[in-house]
Amino acid sequence: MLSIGVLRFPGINCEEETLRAAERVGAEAHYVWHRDTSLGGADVVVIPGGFSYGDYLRAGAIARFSPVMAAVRDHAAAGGPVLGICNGFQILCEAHLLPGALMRNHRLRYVSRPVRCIVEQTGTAFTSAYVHGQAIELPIAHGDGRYVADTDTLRMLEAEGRVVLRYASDADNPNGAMSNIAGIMNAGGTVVGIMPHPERATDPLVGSTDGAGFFISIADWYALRQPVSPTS
Amino acid sequence: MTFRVLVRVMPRQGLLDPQGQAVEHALSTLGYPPLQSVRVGRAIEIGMEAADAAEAEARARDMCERVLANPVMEDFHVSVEVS
Amino acid sequence: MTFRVLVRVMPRQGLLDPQGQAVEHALSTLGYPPLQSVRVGRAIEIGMEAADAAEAEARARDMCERVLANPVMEDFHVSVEVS
Amino acid sequence: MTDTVAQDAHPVALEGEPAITPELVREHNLNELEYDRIVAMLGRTPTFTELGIFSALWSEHCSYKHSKPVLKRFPTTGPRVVQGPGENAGVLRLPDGWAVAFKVESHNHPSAVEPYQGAATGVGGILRDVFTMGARPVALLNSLRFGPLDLPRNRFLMSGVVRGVGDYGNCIGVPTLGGEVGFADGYSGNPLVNAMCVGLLREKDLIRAKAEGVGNVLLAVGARTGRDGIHGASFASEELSAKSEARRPQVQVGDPFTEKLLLEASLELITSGLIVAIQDMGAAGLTSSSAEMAARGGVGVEIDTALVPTREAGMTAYEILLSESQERMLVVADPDNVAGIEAICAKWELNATPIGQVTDDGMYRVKHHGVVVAAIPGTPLVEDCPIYEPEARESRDAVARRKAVPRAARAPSLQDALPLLLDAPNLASKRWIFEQYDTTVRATTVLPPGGDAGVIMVPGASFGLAVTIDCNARLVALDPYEGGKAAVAEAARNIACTGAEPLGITDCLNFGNPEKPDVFFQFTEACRGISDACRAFSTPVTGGNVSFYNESPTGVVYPTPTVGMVGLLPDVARRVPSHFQLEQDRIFIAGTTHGQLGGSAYWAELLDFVGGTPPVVDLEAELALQRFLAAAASAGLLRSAHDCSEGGLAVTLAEAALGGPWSDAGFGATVDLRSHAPGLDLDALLFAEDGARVILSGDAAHSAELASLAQSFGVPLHDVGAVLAPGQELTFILPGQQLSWSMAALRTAYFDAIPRRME
Ligand SMILES: Nc1ncnc2c1ncn2[C@@H]1O[C@H](COP(=O)(O)OP(=O)(O)O)[C@@H](O)[C@H]1O
Ligand SMILES: [Mg+2]
Repeated sequence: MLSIGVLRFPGINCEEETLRAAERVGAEAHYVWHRDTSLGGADVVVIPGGFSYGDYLRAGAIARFSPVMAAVRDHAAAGGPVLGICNGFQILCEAHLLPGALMRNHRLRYVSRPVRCIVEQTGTAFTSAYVHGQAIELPIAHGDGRYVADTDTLRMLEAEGRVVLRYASDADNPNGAMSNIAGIMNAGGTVVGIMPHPERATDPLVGSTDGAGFFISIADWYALRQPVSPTS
Repeated sequence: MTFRVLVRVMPRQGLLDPQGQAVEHALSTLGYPPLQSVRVGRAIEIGMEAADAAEAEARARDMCERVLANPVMEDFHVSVEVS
Repeated sequence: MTFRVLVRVMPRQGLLDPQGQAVEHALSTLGYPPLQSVRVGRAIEIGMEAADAAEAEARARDMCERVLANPVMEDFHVSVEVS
Repeated sequence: MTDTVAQDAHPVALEGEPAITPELVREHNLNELEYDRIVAMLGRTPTFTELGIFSALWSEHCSYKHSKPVLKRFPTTGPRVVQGPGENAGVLRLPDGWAVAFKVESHNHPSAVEPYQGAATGVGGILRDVFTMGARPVALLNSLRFGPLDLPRNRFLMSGVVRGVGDYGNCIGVPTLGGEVGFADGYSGNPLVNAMCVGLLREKDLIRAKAEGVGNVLLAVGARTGRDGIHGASFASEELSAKSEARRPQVQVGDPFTEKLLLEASLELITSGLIVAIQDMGAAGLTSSSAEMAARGGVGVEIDTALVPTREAGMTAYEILLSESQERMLVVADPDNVAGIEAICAKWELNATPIGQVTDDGMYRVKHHGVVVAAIPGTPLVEDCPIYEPEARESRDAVARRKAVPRAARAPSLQDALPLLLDAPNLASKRWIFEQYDTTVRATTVLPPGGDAGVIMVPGASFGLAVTIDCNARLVALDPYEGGKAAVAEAARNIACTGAEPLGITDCLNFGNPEKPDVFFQFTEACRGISDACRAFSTPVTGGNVSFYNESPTGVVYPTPTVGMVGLLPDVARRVPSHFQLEQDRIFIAGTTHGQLGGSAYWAELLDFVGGTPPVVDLEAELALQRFLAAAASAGLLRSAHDCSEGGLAVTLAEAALGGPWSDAGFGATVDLRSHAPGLDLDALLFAEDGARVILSGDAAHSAELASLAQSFGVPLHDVGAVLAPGQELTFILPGQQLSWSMAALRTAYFDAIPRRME
């Protein structure tokens, strides 16, 4: 059965809903404590949002050194899917599992609102359930979401189709991110980081299900990599 | 003349400094020998025209008192370099 | 010996520095003569034991490279005082 | 034995301590009567440490010495009440074994001095009040008041306060579901910052802050103690002045990261069953938490302040007892459980340090390195502070203001009035503010800020929780009794608009100096109004907070008794939003328009006239309306419902059409008011603020059913128009004339009003 590990650092605060969203697609989901050195058999790792270590110094700068991150590195190196949401994205950048960095929003204010995004890369374990170019609306809630990288890195990301999620327009860009980048992936397409919160948009009661695709994709990815067993 | 003014704005002694605490904790877990203290504040670099260093410093101090530092919580330190 | 290490972590030249812009704007609205540039970063004061200033500085640089600064977006500067 | 007795008789005055002089006593905000009572209680002169203890516990903030008799008259009981006033937070029963803990707290004085930290630590304090009951915080609200935004100082205060509220709550991961912001001259120099927290718990997990079990251990959990905010409690109990500026306590700095660890550790400690009681070290820090816990349990405590982990060397017993360092808890537990407690705290990177124990002699005893520095009979210390019920007399001006009438000559045209009102910060969209608060973390937000009440769902349960906080202070200033009723009535309408049933309230009573007869009159009358409304609605008062002395040389605040209310939606899927949803839906006015303009925003904002007689709040009509709305919502007859409050019918209809805070365009609408309230002046018809009214929209196919339902509840229902497509205009058809506005223009006025002034 698909097993999803949700990392828990001190100061993370989106782990409950992330776990719920994972369970909603029929996965076994469990927390992985920051001091653990193993992922508890997780097929997929999700680093949820929040304020690991209070975001002191820089968002994600301290969490990056937690013992569990070694296991995440190995998992990623072995081609295991890793999704970083918001603070998780920041941690992945600080840990150099993704290029670039996330800086203070250009208006210097925390911003919490729904934003329009375009799914530009569906060849990942987290976005296969979307169609290329699909417009979705997801909640954002962050103070440090301005994606920056040097020009070479940006050129490479664009050339290799590694921009997974983009704010639909300059007007929709809530933080001044370069090239309206809302989410990217590593060269192998296994490690993905995004600023918006899909786990907050998986239930019609809370206004939108546009984020459910991220978790459905995980289930699809797992199903495909499993040999179909004769009994089923 | 053009000067490079370096302003350091630090939390008052005695005030809680959560950032400093967190950094100190992080550095110790990274295995650095124990530190006496770590405080985190703001660094501000200002390039300005002034007749001489004294004028540049005086203006910078005035800026600190009016805007750059929060008198209720912060102390500031100003130094001037010719650039 | 005890040293006071002053670390300055500043946003990379060329990168948008909204805080710097905000401060520059605030200062100009207060009627200060126009400034060449204003950049805002982090100031970190570390009190540490070390054999000599060179060791203290070396350790601080190492801290900057590993934790205190993010090379993607920041440059750092270290200076050491005997305290 | 004889030894301790001797020590109890004469705690040691440490050298270096000031002698007890009348000046020193006065500096501790204790009057002669109070000091004499202390000496009588002890049978001797208090030590410096004891004087500090009394100054904290007998401060207005801790002792409620000017408000107790009045608060006693609140209705505090009911079938749902699990915990009424007196604990860290009130608790009401919900379905399926759930309960809701909620409380509001003011942090006005600290925010006036340092808006960011003052507001942030205010949020930190109210979160602790809720999770020390064993509840997980699931919603935050905030009620703010500032002077007019054209003064830079007020803009500075508002941006600092909003950042402070946001950064703290965002970091903990609790969604902000609502609040209110108001602006008036009296708040210049006296901003109000009230923070409310709502938590969920299983009723069986409820824990009370009651020290029990002689021999049990007291532990300090969380942050180290520094010299922060010493005398904060007594500071909050005097007018801001040059003098108080000088005595200003060291600013308390919030550390939301440590608070988050403390939250998780506390809930884990409570469910582990390892602890007897837990209490926040809030105002007056260790002193009040330990003394109040002991008094509740009817036991004594003994603390050695030298054992308390401190941030700075050389802190005295006096400083350690009175420090208001944040993110600290006091825990009582069986000695055998200390190891287990330390383990749970260590998991969350926190320290738990034994600092004393529960004793059988009822004494509040403090040692420093084993030397007794304070020995005070515990219960009298907490309960024997003199209680005052000062003279209450309404001022002549207040009476005159009610009789006054505006000079109508200055009124703008009706055409101009609506956009002008939507552009007034008091009525305009507060999006600039709540966009800085995380409103969707936890993924339970069903109705975010931007409408009436906020609504959250409870994963695994079918019910939902509606929350709001409201007060129209202008009405209270003009008529404290009706204003108090109106605050409860508006909160209840906001709850009812979502389809929920109002359950109970918490209140934050922000007033001036109670020793002034006109202020105390406002206080007693407003409380009487709140009581009568709560009785009528069966919404008991489960707790609250009193903040007096909101005065400064620049003036005094409007009497501002903010009412925080929670409501229950039996089926959260039936929640009703406040904005129009679909074109061609019918638009209804539920309720009666009497045309009373007294105290209206129309007069205040456009004629610069705060006066007249506010509408009388018809509690029967309000209750009927609440019940009708709940029934209509559960029958699925409503597409939207929006409370009619500031700005009257015109502004409320416009708001419903303008669309939610993040919609691209609202809807147009045509509203025919010719037969709604015949004979009224048009400005009264459009802008009067009579209560018991809401704007509804629904499918035309349900109109008949809705009408008969309204009739069965005795609620007048008027079908006044239809929702038009986005891009269409808003049109009012009035006797003798017709007014139209482009929605684009109205949206700009409404949504840009505050950003335009702040940036
Ligand atoms: N300080 C605040 N924090 C969060 N939400 C707020 C704040 N102020 C206003 N709001 C939200 O804006 C909306 C309108 O507020 P308000 O005009 O007070 O509504 P009402 O008059 O119906 O109570 C409500 O949803 C309210 O919760
Ligand atoms: Mg309302």
